[in-house]
Amino acid sequence: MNFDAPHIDYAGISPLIALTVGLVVVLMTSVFKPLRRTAPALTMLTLAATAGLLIWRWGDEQSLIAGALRMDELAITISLIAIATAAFAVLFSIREPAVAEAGSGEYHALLLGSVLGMVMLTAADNLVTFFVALETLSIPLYILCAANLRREGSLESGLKYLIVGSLGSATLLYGMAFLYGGTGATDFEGIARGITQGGVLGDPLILVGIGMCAVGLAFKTSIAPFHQWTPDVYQGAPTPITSFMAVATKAAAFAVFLRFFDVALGDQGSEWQPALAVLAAISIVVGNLGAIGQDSLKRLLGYSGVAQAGYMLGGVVVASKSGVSALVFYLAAYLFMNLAAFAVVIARERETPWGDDIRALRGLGAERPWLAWPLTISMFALAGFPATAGFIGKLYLIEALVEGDYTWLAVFIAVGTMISLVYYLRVVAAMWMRPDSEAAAPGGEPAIAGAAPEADPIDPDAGRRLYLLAPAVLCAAATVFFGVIPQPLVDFASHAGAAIFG
Amino acid sequence: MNIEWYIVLSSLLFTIGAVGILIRRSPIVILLCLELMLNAGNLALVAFSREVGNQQGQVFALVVMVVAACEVVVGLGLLVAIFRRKLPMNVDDLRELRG
Amino acid sequence: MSSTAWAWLVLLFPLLGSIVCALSYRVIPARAAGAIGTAAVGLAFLCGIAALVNLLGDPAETRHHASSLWDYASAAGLDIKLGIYVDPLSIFMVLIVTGVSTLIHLYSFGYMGSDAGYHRFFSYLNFFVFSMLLLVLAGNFVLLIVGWAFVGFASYALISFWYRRTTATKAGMKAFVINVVGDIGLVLAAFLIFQQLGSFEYTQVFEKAPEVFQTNEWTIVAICLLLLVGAFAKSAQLPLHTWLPDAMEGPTPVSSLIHAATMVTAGVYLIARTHVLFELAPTAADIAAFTGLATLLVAGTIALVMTDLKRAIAYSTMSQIGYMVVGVSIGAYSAGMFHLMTHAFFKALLFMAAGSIISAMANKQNIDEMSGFGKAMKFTSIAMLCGSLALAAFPGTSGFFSKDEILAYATDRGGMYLIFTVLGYVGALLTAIYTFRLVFRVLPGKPCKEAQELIDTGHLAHETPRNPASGEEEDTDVGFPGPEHHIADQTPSMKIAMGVLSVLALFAGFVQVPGLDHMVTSFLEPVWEGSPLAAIEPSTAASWVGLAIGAAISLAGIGIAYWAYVLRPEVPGKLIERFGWLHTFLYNKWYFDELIDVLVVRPALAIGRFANRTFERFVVDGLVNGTRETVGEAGSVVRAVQNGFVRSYALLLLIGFAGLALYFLITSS
Amino acid sequence: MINVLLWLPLAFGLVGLFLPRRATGWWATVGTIATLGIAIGMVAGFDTGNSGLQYTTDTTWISGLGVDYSLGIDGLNLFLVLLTAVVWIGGTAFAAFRQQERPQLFFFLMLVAETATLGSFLSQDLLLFVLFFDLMLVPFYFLFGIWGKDRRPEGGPSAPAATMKMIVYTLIGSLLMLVAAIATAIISAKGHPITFSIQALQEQGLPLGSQRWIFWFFAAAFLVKMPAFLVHGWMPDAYRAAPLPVLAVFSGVLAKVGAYGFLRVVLPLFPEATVEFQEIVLVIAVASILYGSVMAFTQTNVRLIAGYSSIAQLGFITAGIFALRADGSDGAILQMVNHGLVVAPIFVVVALLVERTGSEDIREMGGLAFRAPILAALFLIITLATLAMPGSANFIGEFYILNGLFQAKIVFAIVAISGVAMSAYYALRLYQRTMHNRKPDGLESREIGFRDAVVLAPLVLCILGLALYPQLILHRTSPTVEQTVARVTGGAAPNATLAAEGKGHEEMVSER
Repeated sequence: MNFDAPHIDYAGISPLIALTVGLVVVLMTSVFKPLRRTAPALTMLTLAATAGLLIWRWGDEQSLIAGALRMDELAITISLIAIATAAFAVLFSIREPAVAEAGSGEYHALLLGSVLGMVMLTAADNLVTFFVALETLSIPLYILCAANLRREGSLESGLKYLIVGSLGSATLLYGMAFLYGGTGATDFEGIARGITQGGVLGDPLILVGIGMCAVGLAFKTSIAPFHQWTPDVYQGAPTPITSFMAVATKAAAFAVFLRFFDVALGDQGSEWQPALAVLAAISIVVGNLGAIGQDSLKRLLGYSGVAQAGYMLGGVVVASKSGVSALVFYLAAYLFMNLAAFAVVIARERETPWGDDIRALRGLGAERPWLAWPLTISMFALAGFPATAGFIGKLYLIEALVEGDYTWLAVFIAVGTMISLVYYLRVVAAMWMRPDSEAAAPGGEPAIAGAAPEADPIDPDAGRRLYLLAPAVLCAAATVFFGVIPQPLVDFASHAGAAIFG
Repeated sequence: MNIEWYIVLSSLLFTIGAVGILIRRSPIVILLCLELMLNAGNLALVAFSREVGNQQGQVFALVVMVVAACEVVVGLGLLVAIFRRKLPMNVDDLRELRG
Repeated sequence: MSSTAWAWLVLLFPLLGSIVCALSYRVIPARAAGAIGTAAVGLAFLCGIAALVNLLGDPAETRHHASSLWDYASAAGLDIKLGIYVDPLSIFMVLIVTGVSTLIHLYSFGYMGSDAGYHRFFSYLNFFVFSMLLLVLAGNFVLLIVGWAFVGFASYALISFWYRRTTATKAGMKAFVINVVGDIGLVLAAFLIFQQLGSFEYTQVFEKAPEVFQTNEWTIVAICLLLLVGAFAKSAQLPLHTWLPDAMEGPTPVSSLIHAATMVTAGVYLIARTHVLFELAPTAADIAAFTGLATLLVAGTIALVMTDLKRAIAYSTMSQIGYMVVGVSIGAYSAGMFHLMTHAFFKALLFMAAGSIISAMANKQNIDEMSGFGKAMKFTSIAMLCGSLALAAFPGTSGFFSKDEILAYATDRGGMYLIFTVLGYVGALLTAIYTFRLVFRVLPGKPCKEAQELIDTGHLAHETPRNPASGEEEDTDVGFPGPEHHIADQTPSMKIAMGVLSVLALFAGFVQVPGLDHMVTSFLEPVWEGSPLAAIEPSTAASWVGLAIGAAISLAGIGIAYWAYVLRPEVPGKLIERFGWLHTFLYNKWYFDELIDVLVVRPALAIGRFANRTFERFVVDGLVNGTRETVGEAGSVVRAVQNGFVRSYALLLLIGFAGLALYFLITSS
Repeated sequence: MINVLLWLPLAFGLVGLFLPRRATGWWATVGTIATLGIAIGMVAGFDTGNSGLQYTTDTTWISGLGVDYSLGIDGLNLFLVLLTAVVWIGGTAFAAFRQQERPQLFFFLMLVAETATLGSFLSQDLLLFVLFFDLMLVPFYFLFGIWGKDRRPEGGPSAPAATMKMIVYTLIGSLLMLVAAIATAIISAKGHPITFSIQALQEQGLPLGSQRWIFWFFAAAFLVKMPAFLVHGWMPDAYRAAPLPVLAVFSGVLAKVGAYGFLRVVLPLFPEATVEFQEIVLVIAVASILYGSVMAFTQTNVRLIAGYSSIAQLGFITAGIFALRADGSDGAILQMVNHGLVVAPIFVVVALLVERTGSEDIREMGGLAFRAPILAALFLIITLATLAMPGSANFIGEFYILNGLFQAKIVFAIVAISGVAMSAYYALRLYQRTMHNRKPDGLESREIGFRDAVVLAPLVLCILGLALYPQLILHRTSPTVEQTVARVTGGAAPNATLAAEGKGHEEMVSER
């Protein structure tokens, strides 16, 4: 049988290549002692290069390697978001005990590996690449979560993530198999074709397949009821990794979510839209309820992540240009809001014996306004207060939802936001206002989760170090800036929308 | 021979794997079950590729095997680390993170 | 200058006086403030006369002018100007008000001499005069309401003038709230008038009313009844009268000016002013008349047993206003206004005398403790006598002519209205009795302790002042009752004021003697032009018959009083034993306060308590806390599901998948 | 011009952040005065009799979403803007005279609040309105929470808890309002490019079906903000927690934004729904009047007396608006200004009383007038204005409101008017119990200080001025109001005979 190798457009996949090379180089540094310290710098370099290449590829969208990948604006925008997150994660990782544990080279290499998976995932246009990319994304994260070997929580979170995650991927794979069986194709266009010919109604195989794929994706984007790993893993993992997962994983997973449902299953909207809408509603409710009364900030942010994922899923549900744009905009805003928060959490985690417990924030407003304001802003933004990117994001999403006749979901978002105020404002209150009765006076044993007895040394002025302060302030500033002048971000997002819905 | 049988078998495997994860406490066994589920997927893929008549399924299956291998490696690595920390080899005792 | 211009000046002076007295606090000496206040009102009086002269200059049929300064609140079809309306009626009132006020200011100038709140007092008093003048000069219903409420406030401020007296502040509150009820009546009336006639201006309203309404149509009746609510609240007619006796908590000049001479007669003025409407609603008019009648009898009976000097006089005021209300309601407009005038004179005088005596008693007001002031305070006694004679309608005195004119009219109108004549005379008998009861209790006989001291040393009694109502010791911080007292016999300014009024009380009646002259009637004539009722004119003969009966009754009453309180002083005690139940019933003022307390006050407070203790806590907060708890509960459920068992996570994941798959399969097939 | 007005306070606030502690208060006061200057300038330059928008500015803000940055002034908001400027001076100056912890932050937040409030009055773009409406809460969240009074000693909530209650409660409304606003724009766009401009939406119109639910989403936001009966649950705690200078501006101005929202948004955009739900809203309004009054004369905490009284007052205002007659709405606007002008000084006075008596309970006050006659006099004037004494502008406001209500829905008017009597009682009660009666032993009364007098006197002068010439407001307001109302009642000119019978009017309205 004759075999013709597919034409490979190296310019197209240059970002992937850059990442791969960088990954290898960074890994090598751990071999040669003198180079150990260069790992973070090299990582940043790689990320910068990739970002540059991605921006270079901006505009000429095309499918690469026989339709395995599709480097369009959607892919590029979301990849950029993921890379930015990674860059911040690298900054956060400086002086992170977990790095020492795992070895700087390995740690950063794994980080890059995960990024590689994400970039691939955003561009995945084929079940195979989809699956491979997803695993490339996840497997390094399993390790990174457990990176802080000295801490039980870290290991536990790693194992939990591994088990549930693999279960998720297994389900996804099985679903893919069914889809393939039902349509005889693995590339999205092919699947779309196959379904439209066969008609989705007839074939339970395809339906179950869709269901399973939905589960797999919902799992990665931590949509309830597939969210339960989120709080545990967020809390257990080293905080820089948590911040990375919180934003980047979500972004990448949503990218493929969009591609898979809006492209491959676009014509069957009426079939799956209600289902996803219900999922969105559930996770809005569950996420917001779960976050109430959490003392661990990372856990709180985890639950809030679930709720936010619910909001974002709305963008997928409506399957429209404005839906995609809204989602991408929200992801970008989410990047700023969340990372500002995490930067402060990390700082306090290293400064106080309280770890990521909310008590670590007491009196921050009076003593350390430069830490307090970013966290305050990010909390208000996450709660969707005006004059923050969060407000515009919600506005954008709700507008898309109402346009798509999903007003009831919009109302759900509103209701969810109300509930969310309870815990977001509790954080703000802890920083600015006299301690309330339930957050009793300092004393008592340090929080278990954040810093266990065997935990990391305290660095009293971590919060003054530029690599934490700058990101915090920068992200907060961006949050406000894009809340007041959102136009640039809106344009950025609308490109992504155009990529899928011409 | 008819495709249905393959599907039935693979779904059996999948179910066994899933049930295994639900009822067994030992992380190692759970890893095995995960493998089982992935292989269920593989079986389905290969079977379908025969039925559909293109090779994509088989290629997919090969890829999956690699991925599965990676997963197991990571999993076992974690178990070793846990063992080193003298933590219980029982997923039910790993519930410091909850609530 | 036109009469309206003068009228504006009439308004201006008291207002200025009030402001100056208020601001000059701590700047100019007290006496100066008093002088300014008195002068301001005096000027107002002069301007009033000027306006009168101007008005008389016009031909009778054009003796009404409207004038307005600026658009007060005109939008959306409501057209409310800051306008006044000058006609004989308003000028008549202006003259009475300013005239009596001037004298009372003069009196207060002396009486309040030692009070720390001197500036405040005169500022309030001037403000009252301004308000009262605004009320009578107002050119539309809105401005009328403004003046109406202003006098209400002034009365409140002066009743609770000695504001450390809890009884005084309570009384003030009572007066104010009841008067607000009256205001509401007026406001609603105004709305209804606007709805029907589309204007608030007197001129237009009175013009259009006859065209728009047929007689006794429900709207016009409603309007009149609402107006009556206002009138009765202000003029202390049943059942809105309970504030007036309590209002005696205020300084005596206040009682004399506001709660006898001027403000309380505003209701009478209102009915006269809107007689056009009332003639279209005879039902309402009759209701008014009968209420007046009831009031005059009820008040008369109560006055018989009151032992508090001022309160007794207050009840007699109520009863006299009853006469006026009857008068203006049955159509004896001029007679009613005439009685209003004479009453202003002799009642103001009586209060002044009472104030003088109370000062001598070191603020004790109980007549049981008084006696023998006839010797002690000659001038005061004479004044009191003049006032009493007039009040008791002693032949020849002012009260004699004015009261009987009303009754004569009633007789002449005949039919049902004879009731008013008959019961009116009964009331007259009561009046004579209770008036001279006071006289005979206070003036003759063996001088009481205070009187004796006065005779011997010429000094007034000085004991620690106590609140006559509650008996608690007075807080002299706010000047009450001042370091020393002032009595007419020793204070020229008071003397002058009382002297003038005594003369008026005795002889003012001669301006209108049946058959001889009728100044008041002829002056007010133009106001009632075109009114059939005003046209009714009892014949001179009839009037004289009435006068004769009146004279007889008055003399009889005085006689009875003399017999009961001088010849046979034990009789009253006997009667009280004999008719104890009646006495208690009257002594408790027919239990009106208790009635209102049960019907209005308690329910309101009960509702308040319910709202506060129950509703707010369980419903309103329940709404909030309930939601909060539900959310909290749900949150703990979520956290409970998050139990840390990785296998349960896996289970939930698979369940979720099952659900999803099920959904797809169901919807598709 | 209008932009300066809007952003000037914020600018001053930002600068103030970097000034030394002592200077910030004065700086902030200067800022508010400057703002007032501009506002006065605008009132002076306002073209009376023109019912349309003036001083407009309109530029695209977010093109993709159809949101514009468009501001403008007309009869509806002209004097509310002025009120905001005036009241804020009072609050800021009063605070500046006193020691604050972290003054920079305090005054920064005060000025942010002013900008946000002005924004919600000025914005002519529905979404911009919603944005500012929510933004207003943020500074007050901090002001109440940080500088608030902790009530736990007396069994109440802590300041943060009370504040949280308020924020969540009020945001419930505003978030639903956000959804409703977007729905309005999209539904009425009918596929055309979306716009949030209130004028444009007005012309596009909305099907009654969607009007129904959108109306209630908006109503929820506004009623909670006022607050109205049954949704006032946040008020008592928040009012007891709030620092008094802040409470003065909060209760003086923010409550009005809700009522203003009805006039600016609900009546023009959802006319049919407005007519349909007129009675329901009136019931709520009248209930607020009665309930607020009853509560006001049973309370003993001076803050709460004022708080509940403003529930009653806002009830009047709402009733006036939903009389759906020009006179009612005219009165409503006048009354908004009046109430702002009386309630703000009341809280200033309350602050002074608390300083003198060390208590907030009227049972522990009394007899203050003797040593503080000037304070007493000022307070007396304020009290009389509060109880809508005829002759005060408040009376004219209520007179117009009730007249409108009387001609439109006579029954409601008669019930509502009983609130007037009650207001007389609770207002005088507050005055008497504090200023009059026996002075409790050991209570030290003293005259109002010069600085506080400087704060209080101008406000009282405003009250007196308006009392003499309410026409000042009515004259400029009525053209716009008549236009707005006419749009609801279908151009029926407001005059007396229009509602010869309350019932006839009802039918005439419900036809549309």
